[in-house]
Amino acid sequence: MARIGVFVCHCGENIGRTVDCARVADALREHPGVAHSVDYKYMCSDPGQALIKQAIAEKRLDGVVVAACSPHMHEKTFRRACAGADLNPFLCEMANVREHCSWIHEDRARATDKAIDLARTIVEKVKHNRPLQTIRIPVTRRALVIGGGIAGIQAALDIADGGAEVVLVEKEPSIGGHMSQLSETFPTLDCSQCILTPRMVEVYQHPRIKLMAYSEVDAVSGYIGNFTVKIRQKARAVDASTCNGCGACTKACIQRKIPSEFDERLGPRSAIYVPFPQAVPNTPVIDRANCAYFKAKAKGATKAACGKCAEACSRGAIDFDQQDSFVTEKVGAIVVATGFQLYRIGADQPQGLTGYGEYGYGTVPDVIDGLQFERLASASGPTGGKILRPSDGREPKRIVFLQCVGSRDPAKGMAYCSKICCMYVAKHTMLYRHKVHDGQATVFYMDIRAAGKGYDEFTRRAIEEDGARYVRGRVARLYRDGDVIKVHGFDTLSGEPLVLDADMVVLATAMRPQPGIEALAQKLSVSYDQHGFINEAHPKLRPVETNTAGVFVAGACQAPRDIPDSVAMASAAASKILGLFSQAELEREPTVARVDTGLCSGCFHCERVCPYGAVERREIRDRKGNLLKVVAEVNPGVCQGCGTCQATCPSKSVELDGFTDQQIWAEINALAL
Amino acid sequence: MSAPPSEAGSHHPPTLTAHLRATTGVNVAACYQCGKCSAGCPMAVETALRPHDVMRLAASEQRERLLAAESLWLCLTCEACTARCPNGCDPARVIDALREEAAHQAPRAIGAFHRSFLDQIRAFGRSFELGLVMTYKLRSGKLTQDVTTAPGLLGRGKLKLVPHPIAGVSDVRRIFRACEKEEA
Amino acid sequence: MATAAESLTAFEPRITAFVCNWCTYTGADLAGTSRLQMAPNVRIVRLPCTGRIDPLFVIKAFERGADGVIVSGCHPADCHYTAGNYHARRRFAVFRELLDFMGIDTRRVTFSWVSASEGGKWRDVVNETVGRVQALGPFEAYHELAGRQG
Amino acid sequence: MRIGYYPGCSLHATARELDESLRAVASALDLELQELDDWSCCGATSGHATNHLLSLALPARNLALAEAQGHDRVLAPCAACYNRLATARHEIAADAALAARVARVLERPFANRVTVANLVEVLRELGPAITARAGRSLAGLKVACYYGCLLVRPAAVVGFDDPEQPTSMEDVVRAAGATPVAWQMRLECCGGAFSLARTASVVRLGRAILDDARRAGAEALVVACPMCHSNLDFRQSAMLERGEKPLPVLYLSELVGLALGIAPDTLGLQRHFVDARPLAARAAAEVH
Ligand SMILES: Cc1cc2nc3c(=O)[nH]c(=O)nc-3n(C[C@H](O)[C@H](O)[C@H](O)COP(=O)(O)OP(=O)(O)OC[C@H]3O[C@@H](n4cnc5c(N)ncnc54)[C@H](O)[C@@H]3O)c2cc1C
Ligand SMILES: Cc1cc2nc3c(=O)[nH]c(=O)nc-3n(C[C@H](O)[C@H](O)[C@H](O)COP(=O)(O)OP(=O)(O)OC[C@H]3O[C@@H](n4cnc5c(N)ncnc54)[C@H](O)[C@@H]3O)c2cc1C
Ligand code: SF4
Ligand code: SF4
Ligand code: SF4
Ligand code: SF4
Ligand code: SF4
Ligand code: SF4
Ligand code: SF4
Ligand code: SF4
Repeated sequence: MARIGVFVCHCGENIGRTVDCARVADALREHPGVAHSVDYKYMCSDPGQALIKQAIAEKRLDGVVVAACSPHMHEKTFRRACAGADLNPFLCEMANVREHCSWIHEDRARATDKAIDLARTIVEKVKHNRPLQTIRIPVTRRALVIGGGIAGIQAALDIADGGAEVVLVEKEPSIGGHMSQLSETFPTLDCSQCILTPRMVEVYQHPRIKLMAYSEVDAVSGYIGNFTVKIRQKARAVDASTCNGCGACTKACIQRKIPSEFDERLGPRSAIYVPFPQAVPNTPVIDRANCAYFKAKAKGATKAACGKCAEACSRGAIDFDQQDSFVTEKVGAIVVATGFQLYRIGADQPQGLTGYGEYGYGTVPDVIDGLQFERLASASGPTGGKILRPSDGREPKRIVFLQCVGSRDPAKGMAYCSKICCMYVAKHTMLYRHKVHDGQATVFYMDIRAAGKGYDEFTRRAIEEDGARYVRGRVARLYRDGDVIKVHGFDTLSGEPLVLDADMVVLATAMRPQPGIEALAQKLSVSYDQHGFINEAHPKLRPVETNTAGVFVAGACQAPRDIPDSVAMASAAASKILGLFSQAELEREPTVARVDTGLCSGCFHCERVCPYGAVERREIRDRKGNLLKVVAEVNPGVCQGCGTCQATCPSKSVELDGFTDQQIWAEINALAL
Repeated sequence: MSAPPSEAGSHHPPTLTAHLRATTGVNVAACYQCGKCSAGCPMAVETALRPHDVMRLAASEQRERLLAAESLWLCLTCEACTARCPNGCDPARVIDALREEAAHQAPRAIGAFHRSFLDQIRAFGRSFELGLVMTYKLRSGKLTQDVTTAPGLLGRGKLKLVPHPIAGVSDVRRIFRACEKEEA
Repeated sequence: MATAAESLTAFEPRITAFVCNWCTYTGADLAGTSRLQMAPNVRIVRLPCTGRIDPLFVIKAFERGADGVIVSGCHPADCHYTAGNYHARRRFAVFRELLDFMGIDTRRVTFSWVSASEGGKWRDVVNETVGRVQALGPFEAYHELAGRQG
Repeated sequence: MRIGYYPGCSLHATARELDESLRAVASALDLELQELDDWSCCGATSGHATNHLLSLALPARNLALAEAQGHDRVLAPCAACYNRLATARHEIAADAALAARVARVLERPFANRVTVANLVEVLRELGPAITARAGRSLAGLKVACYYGCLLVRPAAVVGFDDPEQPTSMEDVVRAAGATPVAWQMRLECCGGAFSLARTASVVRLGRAILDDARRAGAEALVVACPMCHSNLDFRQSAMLERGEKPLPVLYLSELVGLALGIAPDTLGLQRHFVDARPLAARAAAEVH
């Protein structure tokens, strides 16, 4: 027979006014299995808690029910009190007779009846409670940062400066991300490279950061505090440890006209290249698709072709036979900072979209996108910072900017606002005016979204001081007409159709997540929205956490973001991680699922429904090593205790501690007493 | 206690917005007045109300003003507007629907043309161009213009002088009556 | 046995509510903190998530004499466990048909989404359910249900 | 290959040469055109502009006839008819309630099974056959392909080519051995619907089209729509107020016919207002 103690609280007048607490205590005293039942004015007060501890000791209680306020209020308090009296805290539960009873009813008799029902129900539940142990998980005090844009760089530096080790994985040959391509940055117009390069070098030199450029995450397993990550280091065909970055190879390369990705295809690079002069690491990489040696080899040539770079290298660093290699790292936390890509019309349109033939991108050479404009305006760009049109190298005197191309366009593009383009278009008009004094910038816009400190002032400056002409309306189509581009727009404020002649057109195309982000998100079991942006755990209160404990998100891979936002997120993620690392072990509620491997039939319905990927597969073998069956196993480090597996399991082989079937049946049965 | 708005609303005739949504599937409230439709409309230089104006007035329930507008009848149904609307708004379809509404109160040249044309089909099952030119001229009152070109057409074997009703003309007439009854 | 007329006037239905810990339970707490008065007929069974709710719980509640059942959790996009209530929704879509098949009037079961901030909505769900089940009268068929269950 | 043939009213009158040239080309390329028995007018823009149900029921009557006469595909060479038939097919397929209303007024069995093809689509499919049989007679002939609006819009209904940067007519022109020019007014409406009602608008729109084609170096305009043709050919004299050289306007089928060596009179070239015969003569001269 159980020996349960029931403690009915008056909460001063809060409960006592409507519920006859003495009658509740009396009724419960008669209930089978109840060894002790009392009422008291303030159960959570020190004397109240002492009453419970004393009763546990004196009456040898094996379960405690406190009929008082909501468990959200004081469950921790009373469980601690029980632990203080050497009763396993998970044998203590609360019946909510305040929020769910005394405060919402006036009829004293009926409220008292209900309070008795509620207390009995919980008594029945507690009869089936088992002692549970708080789960402790050791923490590996190392972090993995995926993506070396400004967000990844900031997160890596903050974590490393906080004393923990960091592995930074970047898929391109250099870190820096999009910020390294920008000319000057809003809202202050400071030079992007000038503020970014020192941070990149800091990453490179930091004793606690292991930089793995030209690498990708191959597989992830484990859980918060204990992830194991397999990283693929792609073969550069250059041995990074011998190369000293002299650049002789790139000068010697015979393939010199490959469109440079860094310069957004506006300038050339060689087949062996560093993306840009300030690249970190400054080790070249051979682009195999365009290298004469590798092309000949792929065609099956027996004699080695070219090899000019290897001849030029005095250190013998070129290694044509280098293969991809794999590294395994153990980390306790992960930051996803994979950033964005620009929506390239025609090139990577999402399925089923018919695109923007009307804007001539890809067919009219002087129609470019925002990043291409950045390269033109950048002092390190293909034109040395002169704004020149790609078609004939002439200085454009009239530039038309189109905002919201592919954004805010549910019919053909993305429904969302890309958030940064209003600002960078204003920036572009200013840079243009500063470089081409007699040039006229015209902007077609629908709304100017410049919410940020100094942001609206910035766009106003473009209009008021730098002469940008803002036309409210969208453009229907544009086309090349001899030397000029005809832009057919509409000024909705004056109500007139407008046909402008432009020398160049810049499209502010939508910001989209990186390609392949879905595959990475699946490896990490974090969720993403229909566009591929990583979902935060809560849009307001947990903006840098994901739904998977220990995985964080920063920068433009979560939503369109500018640099200040990306950096703020990165620092927030870093401080969350440092907080996590400040504990030697993580404590977790033991409300986790357990599989009875004897019963489990291996159908894996549970695996399918688990939102956290906590269900793993385990092989059961006989002593000879023959496979008997494969069963489910719940990883307690990952399980968050939702119980979906249990409700789904056809053979009732998985149980959620704290909410077992037995416990809940007992509650339901008690309601009918 | 006041009644919920949906109940109060149901006693009034449907709004123009609701009517358009029901008949065309277009939610005029989705139009954010970007003007992309009007920017590409070939008639925008001639019309007082451009497609985005039509959407705006519809969204603000200006039924009378819209139905009286000559601009409705100047739309070529070229669908350039619809093809490019970022919100899938289909102004061409909305204009069509408004024309249908306004049809009975539109004794204008273009309304006259459409009616002449349909009269031909009703009579013969197919259109018959000389008859079309004649009835249209009579209706619109423009008698001189174009009649001179008829000999040119005739000379090239392009105008038929005698109409030939198709065998199934009574079937076609029945369809006309049925549609008029259904839409009334 | 009470006559039908008597039981209609005196009838106080017994309602069992299965609610998730994070949204509806907390919403019901808020109703309490806001002192929103409501019918005293509902007894809450707290679960971590609607994903934990086995349809058999509902059958069991009826078998044990409940006249009505409420199932309530987080709004579809707000699940504390990100997807648990998505599974609950799918499960309960099938479950409705099962109830029909078993001869349980589906009007006796309320499915709703009540978030932690919707104290008022919780009161409405409670009052509406109690009113509806009151009108339906006591759930006599449960004896049969209990019999069938053995 | 066999296909149902819906000529539409214009092909029996103002667009006789489209009918004539298409029949000639079809027989040269072994395409059997089976004219629908008892077809009626599709209602054109007028049905569309005034009674929505009628604008679907009139085309649906013809689709139902095609079904009854055992076709699974119907060629509507007139772009306007094509657009009406394709739209009706699309709308009825998408909306069961509408389908029921249409069935009610039709009073005949109708399963909406027949697909609708246009002139360009069918000629593009025949492209390899055209190239195989075409001589070099059109080599060097520069033409501007004019799509107008009905062939490409609405994209969801017609959808056989890109709605903003189509290429199908150019493909046919190349298959026939002529050279398409790059120009900008390919998709601008010519105002066909107002040919009688609002001549001034038509002249304004047509002039812009002709000017652009001429600037791009075109010697002729190629069209696939009787309305475009009658507008740009019949009304062209009014569009040439500044003494520009007139531009012949050829149906795509006429151009293909010339490439296949079919006699100009068989193709109906004598019916044009802007004389196209000198072009034909040039082509003939090239052959010899
Ligand atoms: C035209 C233009 C102008 C702009 N101007 C300004 C401005 O003036 N001021 C301003 O504040 N903001 C500006 N921005 C916005 C700014 O570029 C972004 O806010 C910033 O780059 C976001 O940084 P990030 O690190 O999140 O992403 P990114 O810069 O995109 O960096 C992501 C990095 O992750 C890497 N990566 C991606 N996937 C993987 C993977 N699977 N594994 C490993 N690595 C991966 C990428 O290679 C990249 O290096 C502009 C943007 C554009 C398009
Ligand atoms: C009408 C309105 C509606 C809004 N709706 C939304 C919404 O729907 N969603 C949303 O995300 N945001 C919304 N917001 C914005 C939201 O309120 C703010 O973002 C948020 O409150 C900012 O939090 P805070 O802690 O920075 O500042 P506050 O909420 O202002 O808190 C600052 C605290 O500091 C205290 N304090 C001030 N000075 C001192 C001092 N010298 N010493 C000690 N204490 C001090 C104040 O008393 C106060 O308690 C809304 C704002 C408004 C005005
Ligand atoms: S335990 Fe809860 S109900 Fe009791 S006095 Fe404390 S707050 Fe009030
Ligand atoms: S030449 Fe050799 S050392 Fe110099 S950058 Fe190239 S690989 Fe490195
Ligand atoms: S092998 Fe030749 S082509 Fe290839 S990277 Fe070296 S120099 Fe360039
Ligand atoms: S930020 Fe401005 S330009 Fe960019 S999508 Fe939003 S409103 Fe359009
Ligand atoms: S659902 Fe149940 S039986 Fe199936 S694998 Fe999971 S625990 Fe085993
Ligand atoms: S309780 Fe929830 S989180 Fe834990 S294993 Fe089951 S389904 Fe996964
Ligand atoms: S294009 Fe569409 S959204 Fe823009 S004004 Fe026209 S109808 Fe409205
Ligand atoms: S359909 Fe009418 S409103 Fe739309 S673009 Fe054409 S003429 Fe203008």
